[in-house]
Amino acid sequence: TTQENKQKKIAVVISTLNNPWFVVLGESAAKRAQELGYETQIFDSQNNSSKEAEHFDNIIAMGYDAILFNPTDADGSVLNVKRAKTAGIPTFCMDREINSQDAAASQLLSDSFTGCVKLGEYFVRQMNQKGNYVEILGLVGDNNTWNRSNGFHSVVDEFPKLKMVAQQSADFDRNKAMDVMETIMQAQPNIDAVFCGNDAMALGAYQAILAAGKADEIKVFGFDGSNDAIRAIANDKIAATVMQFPVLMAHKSAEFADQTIKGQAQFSNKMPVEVELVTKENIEKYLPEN
Amino acid sequence: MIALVIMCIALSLLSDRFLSPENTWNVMRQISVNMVISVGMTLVILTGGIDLSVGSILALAGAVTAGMLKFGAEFTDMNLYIGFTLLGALVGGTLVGTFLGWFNGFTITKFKVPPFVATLAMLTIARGLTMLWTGGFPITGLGDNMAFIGTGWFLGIPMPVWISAIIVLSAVVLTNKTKLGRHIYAIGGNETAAKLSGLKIKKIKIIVYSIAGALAGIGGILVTSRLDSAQPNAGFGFELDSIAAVVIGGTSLSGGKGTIMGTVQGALIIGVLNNGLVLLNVSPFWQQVIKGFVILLAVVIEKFNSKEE
Amino acid sequence: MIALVIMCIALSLLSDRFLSPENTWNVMRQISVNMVISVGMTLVILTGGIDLSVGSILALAGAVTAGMLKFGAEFTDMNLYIGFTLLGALVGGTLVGTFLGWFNGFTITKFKVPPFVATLAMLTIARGLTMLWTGGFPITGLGDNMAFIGTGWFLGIPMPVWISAIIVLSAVVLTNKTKLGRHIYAIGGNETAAKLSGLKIKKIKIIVYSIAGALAGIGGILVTSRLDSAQPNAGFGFELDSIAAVVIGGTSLSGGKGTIMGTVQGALIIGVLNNGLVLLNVSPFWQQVIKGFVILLAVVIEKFNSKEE
Amino acid sequence: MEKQNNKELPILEVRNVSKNFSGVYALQNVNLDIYPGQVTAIIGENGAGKSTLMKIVSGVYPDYEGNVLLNGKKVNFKNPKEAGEQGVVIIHQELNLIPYLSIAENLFLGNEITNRLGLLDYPAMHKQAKELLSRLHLDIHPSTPLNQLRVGQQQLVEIAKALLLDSKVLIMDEPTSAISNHEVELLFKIINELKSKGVAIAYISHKLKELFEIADRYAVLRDGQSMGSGMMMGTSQDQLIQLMVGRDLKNSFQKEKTISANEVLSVENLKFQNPENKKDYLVNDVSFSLKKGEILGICGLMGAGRTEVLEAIFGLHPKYVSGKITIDGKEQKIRDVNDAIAAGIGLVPEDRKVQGLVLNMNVAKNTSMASLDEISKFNFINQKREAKLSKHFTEKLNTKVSSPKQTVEKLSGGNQQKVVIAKWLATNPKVLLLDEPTRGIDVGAKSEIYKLINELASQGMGIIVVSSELPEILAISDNILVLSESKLTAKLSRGVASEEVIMKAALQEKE
Ligand SMILES: Nc1ncnc2c1ncn2[C@@H]1O[C@H](COP(=O)(O)OP(=O)(O)OP(=O)(O)O)[C@@H](O)[C@H]1O
Ligand SMILES: Nc1ncnc2c1ncn2[C@@H]1O[C@H](COP(=O)(O)OP(=O)(O)OP(=O)(O)O)[C@@H](O)[C@H]1O
Ligand SMILES: [Mg+2]
Ligand SMILES: [Mg+2]
Repeated sequence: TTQENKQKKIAVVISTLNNPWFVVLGESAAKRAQELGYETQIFDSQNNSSKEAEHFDNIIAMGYDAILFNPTDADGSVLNVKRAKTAGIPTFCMDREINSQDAAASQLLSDSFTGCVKLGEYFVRQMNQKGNYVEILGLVGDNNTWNRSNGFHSVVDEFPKLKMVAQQSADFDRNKAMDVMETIMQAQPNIDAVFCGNDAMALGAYQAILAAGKADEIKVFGFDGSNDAIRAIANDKIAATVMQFPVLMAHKSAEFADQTIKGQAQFSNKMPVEVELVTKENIEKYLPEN
Repeated sequence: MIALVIMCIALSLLSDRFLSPENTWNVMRQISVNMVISVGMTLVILTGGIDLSVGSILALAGAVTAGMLKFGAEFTDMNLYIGFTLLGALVGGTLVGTFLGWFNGFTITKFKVPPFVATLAMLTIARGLTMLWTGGFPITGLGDNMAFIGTGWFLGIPMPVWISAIIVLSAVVLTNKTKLGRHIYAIGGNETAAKLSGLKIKKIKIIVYSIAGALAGIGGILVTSRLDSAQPNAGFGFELDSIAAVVIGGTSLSGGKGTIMGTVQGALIIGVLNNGLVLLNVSPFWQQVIKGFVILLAVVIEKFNSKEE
Repeated sequence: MIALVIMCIALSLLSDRFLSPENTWNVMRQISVNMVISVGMTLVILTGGIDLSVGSILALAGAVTAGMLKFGAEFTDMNLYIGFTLLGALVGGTLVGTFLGWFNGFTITKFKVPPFVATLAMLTIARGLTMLWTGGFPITGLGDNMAFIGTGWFLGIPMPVWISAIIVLSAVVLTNKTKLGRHIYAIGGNETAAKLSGLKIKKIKIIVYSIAGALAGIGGILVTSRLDSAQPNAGFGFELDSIAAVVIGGTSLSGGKGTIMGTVQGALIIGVLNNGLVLLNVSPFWQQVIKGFVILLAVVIEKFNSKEE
Repeated sequence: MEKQNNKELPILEVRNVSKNFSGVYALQNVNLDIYPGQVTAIIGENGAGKSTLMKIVSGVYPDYEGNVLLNGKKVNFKNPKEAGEQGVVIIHQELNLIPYLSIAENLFLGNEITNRLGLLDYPAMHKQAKELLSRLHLDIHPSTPLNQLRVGQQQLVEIAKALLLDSKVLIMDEPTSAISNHEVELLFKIINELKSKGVAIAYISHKLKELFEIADRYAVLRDGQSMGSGMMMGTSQDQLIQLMVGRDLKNSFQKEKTISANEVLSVENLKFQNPENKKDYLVNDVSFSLKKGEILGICGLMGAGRTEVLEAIFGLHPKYVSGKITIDGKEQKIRDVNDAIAAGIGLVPEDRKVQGLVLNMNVAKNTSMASLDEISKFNFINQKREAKLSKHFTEKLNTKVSSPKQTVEKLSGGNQQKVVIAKWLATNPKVLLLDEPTRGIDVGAKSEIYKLINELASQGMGIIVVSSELPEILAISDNILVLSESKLTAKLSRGVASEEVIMKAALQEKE
């Protein structure tokens, strides 16, 4: 069978390689597929649905056997997956879902909304249900931004004494988050916490808070579970993040693809992968040493 | 021309897939959006201007089209109306593009704002309007009729290729065979002289920016239709791709010199290159490095070649 | 000037925080990177060129600096060496920027590639190299000495402000008082006449692009130091911000006309605007729309004002 | 018949016209009459307001005070097109053509011929264009891009463009500034044809000799005011000059004999290969020598290769040039402009705006451009020395500038030319090459430039002057070279040279 597999190819399509989290996702998927004996290629959609559509066209023309797919958009990517399916190529979604029940062979999803619900609950507890906070959004045209924001607000908005004093966007970018946070702190002298749509922004915001000498006053909350953020939690720099499991999702998806190609598929179509809240309390579990 | 030919030969030697019919249609379809936008960009650059707002206008026009389709569909259940609704939405999207293009031309000619600044402002404005219109969420599920525009085939040729080909041909006729076309070259070549020859500089510029806006609008419809979804951040960075196609195609950024067919070649060079790097399974990081060098090389080859003539 | 003043007055009426010393330092610090890059961009544009690669060069230089620091730190535990390592890393990052800028100048003058294409190719190349160097991951934890450059204070003024101020002043002297500066204006004003007067066009252009590269490198060091982390996607889109500062500052894209102080104003307008919109907690959707219109307005006001004189 | 009747009534009348540019009056209460079937010469010094007046008449400047009457009726053209439609057509002083469009497209710009589909009818336009060009003896296909033509040819196209329109009033603003005698004669033939058809012509030129040949009437402007008008017949050159400049000008280019025996420049077997056609030579085996204090004139028809001789010596085309150049007895390898400057050569180029000046820079900066090394230390420019340098030369050359900080854009042509000359004098050259140094310059400034050339020669500089104006060359040169079709066809000394001898040599290779 190894002989057969040698000629088979798996494509890994990632929404963007401009963010380390997705680099991990893509590279883990490719690595696992290689271990299983496939030729692989990584495609970078550069956060652009049209680019992604081009990749699918190319992949179909090049006759790949399966696609490990991290979509740019739940709706905008559906047609791509359907086209691949028509061409007989199964698609396995990783981390982000597509809004279609049957188009993809499987969807291993990291549920941003639920993750942020958990984070929101922790946030409320940490804040003792009161105080002023700031929200820093990711790209406003990205639906992950809103999934996270909505999950967070679904909890936090229940508590009237928790007041959002500013809501600004920093495009998932560390540098922009720092600038934005610096400025918000000028307008709002009393801030108790900041919730950021990803870890890069959380670390940028922390950098601004640190420079303003308010590291002890303002709690920072992120999302993603990046290495930098884990270390920052261990060092008491940020309060919490939500761990998604890119490696797990990538490996599982690659294995599903392998099973499907070999005609022995045994998995359900859509599966959420638990996301976990990472805080000071359970940080030990996530530190690289362990 | 020669650079493109060399590239194609090299790629067909390196990959037997490259010249396959599927892949050829692929490349053609992939560059169609950039082609449509770049036709407008060529006209703008020929007048000595520049348009940075095409990507944002594309996004807004796509979102408006999608919004109208969904909105329109709420009014009617009858099949009869659906066709009308589609047409209305397409016209609506294109008109939005045209209007924003017109606004670019207006600020540039009326208030003498440099085109770079005026269209940079529009880049921001149109993106913001797209976000406001969509609330940051994609507009999805636009129906098969809409999808046909971007994904259908007609007489064995993909629809987007038809559309871009028709636009390219019209633009070739426009630039070579019509008064407006000659006037565009004249303005870019020597604005003072053009004015002294009685040309209506302002009017012509406004028309050109409106055309560029309209074509960005059509590009938006194509993108939306292909994805069956209007993405709020669609078209991000398209302005650079488009200007690149124009400039690689030999059009001078200072205006007055260049051709639509040059731009077609420029768009093809970029498209073939993107396609080839993927076909050859070059890793994404290396792709960028190689892409840069190949573009440099292509331009140098063209330079030397055109000098020989 | 007048547009900037109006903006500041309006903002100080709308927000009592705006004119506070902290916020003032904030704005100054936030624009420092754009300022540093835009000084180089001004020189390039004065010669009639353009540099699209500054953002990518910034990223690569930052990554190289960070990489050297971490790599260097592995060699030594002694405090003595750390200082040396830092200096080495800073020089290394700046040299990388200078080299890439030199390469821009080289392709532009030697192979006559249009600046737009040459630096667009470099935009892609340098970004690819950054990805390759970092593997797509940030390089973090660079130590307090490094952090001081971007976040420290000296004599009551933030370090980045010192650095950008020194660079701006040097550039003012360069453009007004030196031969090189004069030659830059002459080339942009009339390249033929400059050539016929014996100016070494190629050499001067190469120097200018190298300076732009070096400054982008310094910008990269600043960004990296401020974040205590080199991000592979740092500097994305900075070229547009920087060109915008130059053009809003009144420098003509066709070269030969403009000043460093104009660019400083342009960068201030953009910086103050960004700051003001966040201070007023304008919704991110509306921010872009408002930003676009304010920039248009600012340029129109400046136009009218300078006409009056 | 009607034309005959109108002959004594002006077709175009300018009544008390004034025009100011941001507060400064360029014209004040100017009056002018243009008669059908006659050529009216508009004369005046640089900056007198001639072009401004013509631009008002032809609709370029719609805002002015006073009245313009066409056929006795008041008109106020909003743009050149409207003026053209009513028969008032202008050939502009500055070339107003589009570099990348073809000759035909330039000719028909704004008046394109279209077919039934509304598309451009190229065959028809080319046919008309060809007829027109052949009238001007310009044997170039109408589809040739304009930027492949030389300045002189472009000027002919500009003339053709005006002839294309059915004009009643034709304004020619220095139509002959870039063309040589041969083409001027052609133009005069055409003007005479137009005259006989009853077209009224306003003709501006700084070449007074021309005016006596072609003009019937004159009108003089000085400092934006009408100084008088009348019939050419019976008016002398001195009277006109008196009206223009308000004083007498002595034709003082009587050269003192100061040529030394020492050779400053020798050129042997100079060849300049055509970059576009390796078998063709733009300069074919030219040899000559120049002594200290000598003024050497170079004549030839348009396209004879005069400019190329100067450019080849100045190191502008090192890849295509061969030959031996010796300065002060030392052979020089001149590979670029810097080598030429170092060897002591300066070149005042043909087109001062395109090649000579950075227009948006000020007088001082343009003056010091080629000699910055001398006034800088460690790369820093000594601005005091720069100001002194510029002051020295504005005084020496009598350049009219309001201050050294004035941008050269705003100077009159003659003063601009003086700035270019000053730039080269500042490098202390041993040999100064001047290409058409008096193009478009008024009589006053011209005689000052001649005086200057003389002075420089008498100080020991070797000077080469290329000019299309034979009287000028004859008056100032010690020796004259004649080029024809890239070859040297005559070396004449002052005593022998005359217009006839030169023209014969200039046409030699053609026959
Ligand atoms: N657009 C303008 N703006 C400001 N001043 C102008 C403008 N055009 C001309 N002038 C000024 O008006 C005066 C008349 O200029 P004009 O060009 O009419 O002179 P001219 O007689 O044609 O000179 P020449 O013989 O050099 O062509 C000059 O002082 C000139 O500097
Ligand atoms: N850039 C060029 N490339 C190729 N050929 C040229 C170029 N410029 C001029 N020529 C050719 O060289 C010859 C000499 O032209 P040029 O105009 O320099 O002569 P000239 O005697 O100086 O005439 P002018 O009176 O216009 O100054 C002509 O045959 C012309 O066609
Ligand atoms: Mg004039
Ligand atoms: Mg010549």
